[in-house]
Amino acid sequence: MAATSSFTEGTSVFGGQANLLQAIETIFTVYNPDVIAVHTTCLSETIGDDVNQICQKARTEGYVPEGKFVIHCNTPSYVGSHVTGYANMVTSMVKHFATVSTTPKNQINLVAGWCEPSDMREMKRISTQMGIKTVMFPDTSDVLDTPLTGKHEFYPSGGVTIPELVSTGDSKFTLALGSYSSEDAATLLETKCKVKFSVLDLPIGLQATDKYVMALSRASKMPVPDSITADRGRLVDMIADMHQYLYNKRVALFGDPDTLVPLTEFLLSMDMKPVYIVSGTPGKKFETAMTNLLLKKVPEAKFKNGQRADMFLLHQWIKQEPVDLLIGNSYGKYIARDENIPLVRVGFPILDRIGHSHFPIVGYQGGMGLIIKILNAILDKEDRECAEEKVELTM
Amino acid sequence: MAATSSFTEGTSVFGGQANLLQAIETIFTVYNPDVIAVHTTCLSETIGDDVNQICQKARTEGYVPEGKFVIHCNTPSYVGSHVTGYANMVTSMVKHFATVSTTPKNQINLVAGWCEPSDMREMKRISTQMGIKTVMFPDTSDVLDTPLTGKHEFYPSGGVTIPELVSTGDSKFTLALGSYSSEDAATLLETKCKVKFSVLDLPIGLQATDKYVMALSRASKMPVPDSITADRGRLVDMIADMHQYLYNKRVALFGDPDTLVPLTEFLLSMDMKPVYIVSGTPGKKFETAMTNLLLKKVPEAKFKNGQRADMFLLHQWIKQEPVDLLIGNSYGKYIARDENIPLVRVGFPILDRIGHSHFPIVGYQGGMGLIIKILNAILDKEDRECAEEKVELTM
Amino acid sequence: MGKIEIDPLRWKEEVLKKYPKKVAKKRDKGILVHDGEMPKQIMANVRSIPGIITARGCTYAGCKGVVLGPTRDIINLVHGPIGCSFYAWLTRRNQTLPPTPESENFMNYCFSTDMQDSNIVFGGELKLKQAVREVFEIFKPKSIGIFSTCPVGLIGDDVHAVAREMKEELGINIFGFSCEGYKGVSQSAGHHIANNTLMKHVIGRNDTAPEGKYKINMLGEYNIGGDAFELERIFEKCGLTLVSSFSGNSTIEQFERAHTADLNVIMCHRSINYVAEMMETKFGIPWFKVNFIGADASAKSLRRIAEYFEDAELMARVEEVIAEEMAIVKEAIETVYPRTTGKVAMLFVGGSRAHHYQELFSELGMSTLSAGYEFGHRDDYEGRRVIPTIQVDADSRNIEVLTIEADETRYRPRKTDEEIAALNAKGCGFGEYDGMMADMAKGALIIDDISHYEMEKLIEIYHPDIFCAGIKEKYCVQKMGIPLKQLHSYDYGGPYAGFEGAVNFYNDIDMMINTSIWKMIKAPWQVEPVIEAEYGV
Amino acid sequence: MGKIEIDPLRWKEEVLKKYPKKVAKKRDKGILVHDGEMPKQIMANVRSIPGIITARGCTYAGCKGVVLGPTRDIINLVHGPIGCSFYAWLTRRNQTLPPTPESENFMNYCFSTDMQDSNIVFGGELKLKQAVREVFEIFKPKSIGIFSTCPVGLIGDDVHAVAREMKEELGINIFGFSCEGYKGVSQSAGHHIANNTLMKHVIGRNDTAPEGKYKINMLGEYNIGGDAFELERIFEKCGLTLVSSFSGNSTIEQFERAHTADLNVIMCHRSINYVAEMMETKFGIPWFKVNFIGADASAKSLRRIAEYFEDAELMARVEEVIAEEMAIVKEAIETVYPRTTGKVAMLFVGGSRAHHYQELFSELGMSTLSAGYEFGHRDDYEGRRVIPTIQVDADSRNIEVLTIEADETRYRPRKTDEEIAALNAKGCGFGEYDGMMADMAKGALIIDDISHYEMEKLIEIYHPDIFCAGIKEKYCVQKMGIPLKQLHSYDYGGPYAGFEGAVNFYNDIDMMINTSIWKMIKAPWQVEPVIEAEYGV
Repeated sequence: MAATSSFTEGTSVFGGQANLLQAIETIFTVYNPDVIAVHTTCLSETIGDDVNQICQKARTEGYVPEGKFVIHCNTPSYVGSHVTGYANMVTSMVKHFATVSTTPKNQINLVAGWCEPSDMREMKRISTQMGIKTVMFPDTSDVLDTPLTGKHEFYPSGGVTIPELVSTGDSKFTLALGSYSSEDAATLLETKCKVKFSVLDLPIGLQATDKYVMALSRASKMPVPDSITADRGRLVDMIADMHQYLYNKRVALFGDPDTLVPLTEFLLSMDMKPVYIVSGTPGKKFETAMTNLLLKKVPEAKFKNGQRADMFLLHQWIKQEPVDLLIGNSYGKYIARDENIPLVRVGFPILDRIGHSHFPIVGYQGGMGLIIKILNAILDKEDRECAEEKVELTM
Repeated sequence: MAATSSFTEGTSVFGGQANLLQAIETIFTVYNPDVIAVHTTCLSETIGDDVNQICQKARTEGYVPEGKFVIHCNTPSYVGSHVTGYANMVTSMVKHFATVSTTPKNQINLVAGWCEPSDMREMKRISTQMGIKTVMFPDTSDVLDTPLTGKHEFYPSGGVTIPELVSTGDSKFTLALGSYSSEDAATLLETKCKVKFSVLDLPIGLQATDKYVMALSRASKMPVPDSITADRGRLVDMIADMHQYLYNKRVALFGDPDTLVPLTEFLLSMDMKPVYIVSGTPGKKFETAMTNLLLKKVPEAKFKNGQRADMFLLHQWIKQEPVDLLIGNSYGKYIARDENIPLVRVGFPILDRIGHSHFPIVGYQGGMGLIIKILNAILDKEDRECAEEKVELTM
Repeated sequence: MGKIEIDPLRWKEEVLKKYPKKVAKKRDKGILVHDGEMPKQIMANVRSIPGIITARGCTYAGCKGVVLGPTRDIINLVHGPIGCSFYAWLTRRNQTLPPTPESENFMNYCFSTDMQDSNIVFGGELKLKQAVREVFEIFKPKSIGIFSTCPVGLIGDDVHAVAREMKEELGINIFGFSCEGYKGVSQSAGHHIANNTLMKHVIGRNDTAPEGKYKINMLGEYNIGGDAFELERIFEKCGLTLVSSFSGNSTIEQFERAHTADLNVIMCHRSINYVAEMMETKFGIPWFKVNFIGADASAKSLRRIAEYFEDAELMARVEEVIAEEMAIVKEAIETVYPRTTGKVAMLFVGGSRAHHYQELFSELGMSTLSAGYEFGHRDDYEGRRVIPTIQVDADSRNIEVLTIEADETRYRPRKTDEEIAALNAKGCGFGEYDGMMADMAKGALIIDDISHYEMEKLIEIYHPDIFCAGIKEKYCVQKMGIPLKQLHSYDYGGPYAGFEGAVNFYNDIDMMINTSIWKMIKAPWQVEPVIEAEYGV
Repeated sequence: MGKIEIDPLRWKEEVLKKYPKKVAKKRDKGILVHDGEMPKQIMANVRSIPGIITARGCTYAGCKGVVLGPTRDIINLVHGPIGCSFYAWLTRRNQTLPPTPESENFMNYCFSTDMQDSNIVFGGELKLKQAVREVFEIFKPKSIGIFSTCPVGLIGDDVHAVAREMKEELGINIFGFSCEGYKGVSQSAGHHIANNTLMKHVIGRNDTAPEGKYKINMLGEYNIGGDAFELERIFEKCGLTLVSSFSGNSTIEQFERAHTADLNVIMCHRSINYVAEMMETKFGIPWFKVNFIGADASAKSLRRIAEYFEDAELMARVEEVIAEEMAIVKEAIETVYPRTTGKVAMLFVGGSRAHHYQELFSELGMSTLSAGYEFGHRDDYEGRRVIPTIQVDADSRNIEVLTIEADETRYRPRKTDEEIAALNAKGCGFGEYDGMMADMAKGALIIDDISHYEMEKLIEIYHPDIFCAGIKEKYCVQKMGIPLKQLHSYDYGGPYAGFEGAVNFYNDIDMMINTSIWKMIKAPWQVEPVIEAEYGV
């Protein structure tokens, strides 16, 4: 739930302190949360409000009830992208809560990265399957995918708790999933609490999931159970079965770097050709990762991120030489329709289909779900458009 | 794996005993199974081979090694349908193995009904979630959905075992899922071992899954855990979200009765209109079930089963008044293409898409998976074909 | 209103108790129980209380999103960081139908200057100019509108100066909007700013009048779900010529010629009455409020338009059309009515919809137990007669009020004062709007800028059969088992305006209220405690 | 053959040990190690051993599925219980291209008498007649074929009598096939039955010869994956006229006119050589074996056809076509060759494909370590010269052998004996087929009717880079990490015949052999024992 401090023109002249303090008071009184997370806007940032100081003041002046918290971070739209804001608030969770106690905990921190509740649920399922206790943050499972019960739960049962966040400082190790989303938080956790960390890709696809499982195994010293090996083998089996339909298919992708990097790797593992890739999120890491993945396998690939790496550019590239598949968020549907390309919806936001919050794309099972969508998109088009004499019952 | 007794014209004159005995010998020697299941053919049935007697002879003449089994049933193509054959072999499993011992077992028998390995896996997952020990038979999970490992497992790790089959006679209760597939087996088990039973629909959809969960709860005296209630609530939530796109949509269905009955109920619970339904499998139960479901809610619905209730008839009905959606096996693709109707593949056989053996349609989660497919089929068509000014980003 | 068991005054009292004192004092004035007499004074169009959880949008949203957004051939260039552009990209559901596939349509694109940190520090005007040139280079539009987001005003970028300079350089119409998000108290401020700019830079620039005997403009209709298409259909059938629509399915050329119409009819009073007022002063075009939400309301509105033109042929044609359309409407309502009558609705949305849609519910036999606007002013609740008494507070004072005079060459009064008076006597109601409350039943709860907390309490206590609001409320409310009809996006249904729209609405409400799934929310083990009963566990 | 580390003789010895004695004795004769000299005698076309797990199909499958299935305008009505119809419905991948959308095409339908218990008891002839009338009523086909399934012969239904009666009643060509599944030892018997019926009831019924200087029939090409389309393209390009194709992309009219061609060329010797033989006797049309699987083989086959017509223009045109096509083929092979050369294939499929496809592998630089047919006869392995010595056993004896004589009016020898001899001297090879073994390398393992067990052992020991078989073998083999190319369905790729087909095959084999996924079968924790190494757990 999102409240606002309700700035007006006057606030922009006199500063937002009074508004924010009142907002904090109102929220705690009316909605009684454990934590208020303050996100700044272009407005408060441009006028130079010191949110940290205001939050301090809220506490000293008694607006924050005993045992409750106000955390904050800087999220002006003119710095980085939406991913930057995400990473900043995740880092803020570490800053405000992670603490070293005298008792180390036999648990692994999972900094989840920007993904769906279904993905977070699946990453936890895998670690549970390995017998590993984890603390995942943020965790939108059982928060953004709650049942219809006849009651609206303002604070649903899922998500990370404050004691769990505090305990992250005592954990054995941190896995940060997605360098753009999660590396800063993991770095701060090491600086603050000496918890060592690895930065991994989000476990999208065979190889990224392999790395996730291996990292979990290394960090926890727990062996990989046969049930996970079997899940892996099922994904391998499915890729082998689908291979002839996917081989050499040209794919255009757009979205966030932490999704695009493992997704590109996944497509390559199936011998598909990710030929055009754009991300609006700036930063050198994207280019480095893509170069490493593509230079040898798809030397003709074009990729670009940051300012001007937009869907207009992607559309121009596609018009120059078409692709067989488009992967990205709902905005892709306009290009898909114009150019008659099947679209597989992955990323944020998906505004026109249901299911992404319930069925993961991470892990081996999520990988199966994803490539089923990819194959269906390609074969449905084939079934629809092929010449009459080429319609196949069996495929 | 399927072997043959290799009849020729000579055999049809002299009878198949010699061939079957040789086959049994060869199979045990070369492939060393625990059980050989003998299915008859039109040929052996028409010439009147007494398979029971031949199997007895195989044992008495030493072709069946100690601790090994040959079971059999009658499966001529001219009696009933493929479902009849399935039901007969399931019944044969009871006949040959189920035994009452002195120690009753705190377990429930699940006679699985004709469905995918993914469905069987999901039905077991639900019972496990409720803390109930079950014996499921037949059970194709981990048999027909095995991983690619570099080794071909002639006898994969999954499926029901002989001791488990034997123990079904000591179980507390039997749930027979699908009256066509499973009722005979459950009836025999009661006759033979006094295990009481209920016949339920395959748990496809909200209401059928409700009945499955309730029946499990009643039979085991175990309460329904909150995690199942939450899964249910998520399906309810999804149906509520999809409702406006599915409401009043006309659907044509074809397939096996045990699938079609709960599927029709599921569509009705979403306020869709199953208007045409055909099944090649004969039997009054289908008509009774469909009449009960449809008479009030969709009085215009046409349905038919048995001889002449084929896809040609279905196609004629569709040509008379079109539908918005077709649900059935891969053969539906020809009607779908001719009439430009989206096809959702459900049933047997699915020969042109991958995934059905890995992702269930039963249970609450399976229900979500199924209606996502239905919604996507409808919306993908809408996105493709609607007028330019009606293209929607958000849906 | 059979369901009201708890006195609404008691409800209000309980709800206010929850708030901090200062908050309660303010909310007290925004919540009224209608006593069925002359509407009482409500506090509206004031700043939302910090922390309260409001459904409101910002000024930029009202200006760019609502008013200018639906015009297909103006390039709407957002000057600011990317967020404001991205989240407003195609998320308002205006439809548009270019006459040919080759006709200009920029609505699917998202134009932004994508301001960065350095632009905040060193200023963004250069980048803005570069963006204007680039967009011109690629798309060659007739016109470009520049929209200011929060930082623009704060760092002192002068979008108007840039617009002037670029207009000169490129030779097309370019204009800026100072619609920074923090202006005013809600999107309503943005509407006003948009209206002002249209008057200053667009309306009246092209004197070529379209053919037609009965020329009107439709103001405040944004073609959500194709509403404008349905109204265009009806107008054409009646023989009316639509000169310009503000702004559903519109083009800039329509705006430029709007002053050639002979009547302005207003749908959404809140968002566009400024334009009607200013056009009357400047060009002599009278206006009145219409309502095409509801079949009866549509018929009534058509009759008033025909009345205005004082032409027997038109009147006859309108009656024919009404008779034809109402036959279909009647058939539809007869099917649905038995399933909807007696049900209870609540509406919290917009600046006119919460009023208009009560008509449709009333046609369905449904009562409106509670309603309120998101960004309405007092006149939208109490009627325009209170306008002179409305106090403009500090938050709204900064919105420019244009001083308009009669256009030297283009002013032409369409009717004499006597004619106006005569038509008024027949019920044309020039320049009038009685507001929502006049149409509501005694005991109804009127709540301005409802908070999330108040909404939850309304539902908890009164269990309406349907709740109308927007996407922010949708899923909370439905989790409570109450269907929520979005009246911004129509839940991707529609059109709901006019006659066919009414039929669509009847069917959609029937669909929602009688959905099977709402009856299956409880699991069987939650309603029949089978285990305990049967086994005593 | 670098990979052979275990002597194939030793392999055979080990494998046979596993079998019961009688079985081993029989299998011993079906497994040969080729010594590179004159092919040794193999036991083929004998009953599969009960319980062995064979890949073979039944007689009905060979008759209806293989030979008649690809003809689009004959209604193939299966007399029998539904299973035989349903499981054969569209599961063989013949493609067909009617000249216009209105042209008849019944291939997508499934026609069956759907016999029930009562029909088994009381006989099914009445039901069959009813079905014939119904199918005629609805579809008005030119022709109907009636196919017998197992019970038909056993219960004494006379499909031929019914066919005659219905033919008279309906006035169209109707004929029956006694192709009960239990006849013969494999689908091969079905081919023979189909061939006989075509000769008796169809071929020679229409004397209207198509235009064209060089008229040929293509026998034993079933248009899997569009092979026939590619051959039609090549023939047309060369100026050859294809009178009839048996039976890929065919019509009954083509069959009826087949005797107007001047040459029969045979692709699949096993399934159709009977027709060629009989047509030579009856109509005087010579035949020779061709092979269009492989680019070089295709070129060679074309040259032989041109040679046959002894026409310089045709020969020149054929050389032009070959030059043009081979340029493209060469480019393709050059890209792929470095990635495929040295790899090892195994082929167990069909009655000619296991031979023909060795050509294509050889063009890819790949060797065939082991091969065998599913339903071949000794002549398919050892060459036609052994035909006189083949003993017909009890299982095959019941397949009718037609006695054919020269047609009184239609017999017309195309070449004199001298011409034939001269052409033979140039390599035309009339009536010859040397069989698979002649083309295989020393040490190759030849296995007829391979059993599942033998297949697993082959792979375990020799680890081929690719294994070619059918759908029954596909997933077992791939579970072992070895890509399996289906040579019945082409894995839904193709065409593979002719020049473009060769290019497709090169690319597909490259795709399969160099698939990334085969290198990822082992999980990292299975190859690097990380836990132990790093933590000593």
